[in-house]
Amino acid sequence: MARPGKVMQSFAAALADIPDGAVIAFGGFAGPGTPYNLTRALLAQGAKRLTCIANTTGGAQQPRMPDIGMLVENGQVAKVVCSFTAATRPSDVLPFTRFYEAGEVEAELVPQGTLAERLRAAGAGIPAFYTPTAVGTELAEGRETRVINGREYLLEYALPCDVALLRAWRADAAGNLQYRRSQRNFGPLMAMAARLAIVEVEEPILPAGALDPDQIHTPGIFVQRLVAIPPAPEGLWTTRRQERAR
Amino acid sequence: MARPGKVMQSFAAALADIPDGAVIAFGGFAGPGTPYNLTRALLAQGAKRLTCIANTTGGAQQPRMPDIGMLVENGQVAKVVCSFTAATRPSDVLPFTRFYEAGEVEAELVPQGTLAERLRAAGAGIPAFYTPTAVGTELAEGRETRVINGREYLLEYALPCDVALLRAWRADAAGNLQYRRSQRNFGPLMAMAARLAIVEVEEPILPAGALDPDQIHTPGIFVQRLVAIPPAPEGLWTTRRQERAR
Amino acid sequence: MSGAASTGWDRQQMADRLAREFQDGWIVNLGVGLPTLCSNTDIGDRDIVYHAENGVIGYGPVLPPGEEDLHLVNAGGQNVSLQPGAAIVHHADSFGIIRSGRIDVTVMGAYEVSAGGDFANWRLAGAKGGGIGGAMDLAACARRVFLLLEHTTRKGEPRLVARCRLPVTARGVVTLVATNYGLFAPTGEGFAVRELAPGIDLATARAATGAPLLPA
Amino acid sequence: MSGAASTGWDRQQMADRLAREFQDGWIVNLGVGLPTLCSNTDIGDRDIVYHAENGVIGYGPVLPPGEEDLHLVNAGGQNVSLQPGAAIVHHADSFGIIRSGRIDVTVMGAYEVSAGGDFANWRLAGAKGGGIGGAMDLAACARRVFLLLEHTTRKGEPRLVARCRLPVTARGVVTLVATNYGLFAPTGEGFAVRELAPGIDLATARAATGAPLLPA
Repeated sequence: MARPGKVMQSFAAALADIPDGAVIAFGGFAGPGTPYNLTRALLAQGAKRLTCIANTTGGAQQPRMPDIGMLVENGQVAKVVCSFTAATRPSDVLPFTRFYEAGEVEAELVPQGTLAERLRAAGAGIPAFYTPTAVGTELAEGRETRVINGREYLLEYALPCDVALLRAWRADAAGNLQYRRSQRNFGPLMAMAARLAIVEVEEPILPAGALDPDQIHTPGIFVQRLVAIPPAPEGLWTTRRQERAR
Repeated sequence: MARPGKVMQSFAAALADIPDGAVIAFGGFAGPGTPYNLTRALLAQGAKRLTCIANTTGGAQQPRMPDIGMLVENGQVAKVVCSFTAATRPSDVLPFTRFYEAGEVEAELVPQGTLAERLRAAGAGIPAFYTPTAVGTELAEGRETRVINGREYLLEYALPCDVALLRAWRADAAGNLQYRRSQRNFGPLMAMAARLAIVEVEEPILPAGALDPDQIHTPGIFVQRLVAIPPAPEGLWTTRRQERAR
Repeated sequence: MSGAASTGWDRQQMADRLAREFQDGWIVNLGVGLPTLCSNTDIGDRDIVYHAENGVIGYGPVLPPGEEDLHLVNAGGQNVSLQPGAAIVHHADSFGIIRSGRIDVTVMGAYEVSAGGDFANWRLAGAKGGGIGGAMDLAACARRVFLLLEHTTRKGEPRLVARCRLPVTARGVVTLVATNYGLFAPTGEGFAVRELAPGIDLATARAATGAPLLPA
Repeated sequence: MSGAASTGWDRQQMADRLAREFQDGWIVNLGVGLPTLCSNTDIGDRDIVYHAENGVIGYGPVLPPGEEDLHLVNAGGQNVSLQPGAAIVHHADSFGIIRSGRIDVTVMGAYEVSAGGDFANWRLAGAKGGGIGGAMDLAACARRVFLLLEHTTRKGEPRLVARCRLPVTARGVVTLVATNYGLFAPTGEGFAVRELAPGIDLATARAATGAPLLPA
C-alpha cells in the first residue's frame, strides 16, 4: 500500500500535469533559490494562461537564465504578481516590462514584504491581515484601511497558489528541505502557500531521517515532489553571468 | 565604545529591572522550553501587577516547579492570557484556577493557535488578522467577524509583550538561539513579540559565529539577555516529576 | 441479547476501531487523553504522520521511562519518539499547518457531541475556567473531526445528544464518533450507527443516547 | 567662493558622510545602488548589524570574484560575506523584523524627496511599471529613513522639492538626506542644511533645490 514516493526522475515528469490557468509561485531572490531547471521545463511543457507569483520576473542581465519573462515571451502567462514590474535601475529594461507596457500581460505590483506576508498567510490559514506598508501611496488608493491604536493600516488578503516551483540545497525522501544561506528567501513561504510544491534539489536526495529534525527549513508535509539537479551541462547550476565569470 | 554584552551572570541580574505592571510572555509547552530558573528568579524579584502570557499557568502535578500559578499565589499577577484556565482533565485542579474562580486574578482565554499567531503578529508588525478559529463559539460572542470567500472569520489583534522569559538549548554571544526538539514551541514567537527577551540557556554560551547561520531558530536581534543555567542543584534542569523518576 | 452486562469496547478497543479509519498518507493529530491511544494501534503498512500542536511532525510511540528524550513531548506532554523524516517547527507554523487544512483528521475527546456535528470539550457546566488548548483551531480547520468518548457520563447521562448544552468548541464539524458502544456518525437528525461494539444492541445504545439512532 | 566648478562629494563620500550618522548598536538596512556604498565605510569600533530584505542578518563586505559564496547575496544581488553572529531567516521573518520596527535606519536611493519628508523611488513619470521591492515596507516601518541621492537630475532639475510629483513610496518619513551637495533634513517648510560638501556654498545649493534651504 506504499504510496508513490516524492522523488521524481525528471523535471518534465514533475511538471507534466500542471494545467493551463494554474497559479504558480516561483522561488528565488536575485539568483539563490531560483528554480532555473523547473522554469526551463515549464517553458517546454507549455501550460498557458498562467498566473506567476515571484519577487521579480527575472533580471535584465545577459545572457539570460530561464525566467518568468521568457514564459511571457512564450505566450504562457496571463498575469504576474511581483514586487518589480520594472527594474530598479531605470536604464535597465526588463523583457517583461516591454510586454507589460504593451498591455500583453497583466501585473499586480505588491510591496515585497506584503508579498511575503500574503504567501505566508495563505500557508498559515490566515485569509487576511492588516499592514502599515503602502498606506498613503497610490497602491492604497480606493482600498480598505483601518486605524488600530492610532495608526492607519491597509487590509491585505492571502495569496494562495496551486503550485510552487522552488530550489533547495538538500532534501530527504520525506520532502524535508534545507536551503543554504540566502537561498531560503521565499522558499518556505511558497511551499506553505501552494497545494503542490515541486523542488529542484542541489545535493543528492537523502533517505528519510538523514536530516536533523531540528534543522529543517521546510517540513516535508509541504513538499510533494523532488527532483535532483543533474550535473552540468544537463542541469542548470548558477546564473550564466556567474558561469561566464568563472 | 563596545556596548555591554548580552551574557549576564545571574538570573537575578537579568530580571532586576522588570517593573511592576510589565507584560511578560513565558515560553514552554508541557515542560520543554519552560523558563523554570527565570520564573523562580521572578518570584524572588517580586514585580507586581504583571500580565502573564503563556500556554498554561503550570501543571497540576506535584511536586511543583516554578510556574505562573506560583506568581499568582505570590500576589504578583493581575492578569493571565493563556489557552488553559483549567486543566484538560476535569479532576485536576490547577492552583491558578482556584484564584481565578475566586475572582482574585483576571484571565483571557485564547485558543492556542490564536495565541501563537497573535504573538507572531506582534513580532511581525501585523496589528490584526482574521482567523477561522473560535467562530460560532462563546469566545466569538459580540466580537467582529468578516466573511471572506464565503467563510466567516474572527478578527484578532496582535499581542505584544514587554518581556519574554525563554529557555533554549544553545546560544551564542550575539544572542542567536537554538532550541532542541519540542523545546522550540512558543520561543521564537515570544522573542519576536517582546521588546526584551531574556533566555536561560542549557549549553555553555558559545562565541558569536560558532553557530551555523543557517541553523538559527531565533536570530540574536530578537534576544537581549542570556544566562547560562548553572549545574544542579543550583540550576533547575528538568521537571521535578522527571527528576524523581530517575 | 447478551449485551445486558456488557459496556462494549474498552478504551484501547475504541481507539483501535477509530484508527482503522485512518487512510494511507493521512496527517493525523491526536488530542490529549483517550485519542493518544490511537498511536498505540498497529496501522500496518499505512503511512501515517502524527502531528502535535507543539510543532512535532512525525512522532512515534511513547518511550519507556529512562529512555525518554526530555526535550520532546507530544501534545499531551508524553515523551514520544520521532519517526524517520520527522521535522520540528514552532507553534505558529504548527498551527499554520492546522489552519491551512493540512491535518486530514483530528481525534479529540469531548464532553458532548450533537446530532448536528457540534461538540463541546472545553468547559464544564458551572465552571468559570476552561481548557481550550488547540482544540478550537483543530476543530475549525482540520479536514475531518473524529471524537473518542465514553458513551455516557459516570452518572449515565448521554453524551451523544440532540443539541449541546455546554459551550461548544466548534459547530457542525464532527463526522465520526467512537464510543464504548460503537461507531456513530452525526447526520443532522440523529446519529447513524456505523457499527456496534460486541455485546451492545441497538436498544441498549438507544437508551443511552440523547438523539435518534439511525440503523445503518 | 571656490564652489563654482565643484559638484561636491563623490558617491563614496556621500555614503561615508551618511554612514557617520550610524550609531553603535544599530541595525541598518541598505537599499540597492548608492546606499550599498555605506557598507564600504569604515565604521571604526561601532557595532553595526547590516540586514538585507532577503533574510540575511549580519552581512559584511562584498567578496571579490572567485571568492563568492553563490548561495549568498545582499538585497542588491551582490555576493557578500557574513559577520560572526550572522543568522539567516526567510522572507516573511525578514519583513517581520522590518515591520516590527527593529531596523534602526534604512538608507535608500530616491528620485525625489519633499520638504515634508515624503519621497518617491518606485516609478518614473510616464512609466506603467515600477520597482517597489522592499522599499515601501522599509519606508513605512524603519525607525529612521535616510536617503542618498544626487542633488539634481541629469538635466539639472532639483530632486529636493516642496512636494513630490512622482507617486510616493511613503509620506513624512524621511529625516536625513545626503546628496553630493551636503547633508539635509526635511523640516516641513524646507530642508535644514546640516552640512555642505566642500566647494558647495549655500547659494549654489539653493539654486539647485526646489524648496527653501534653511541654514543651520
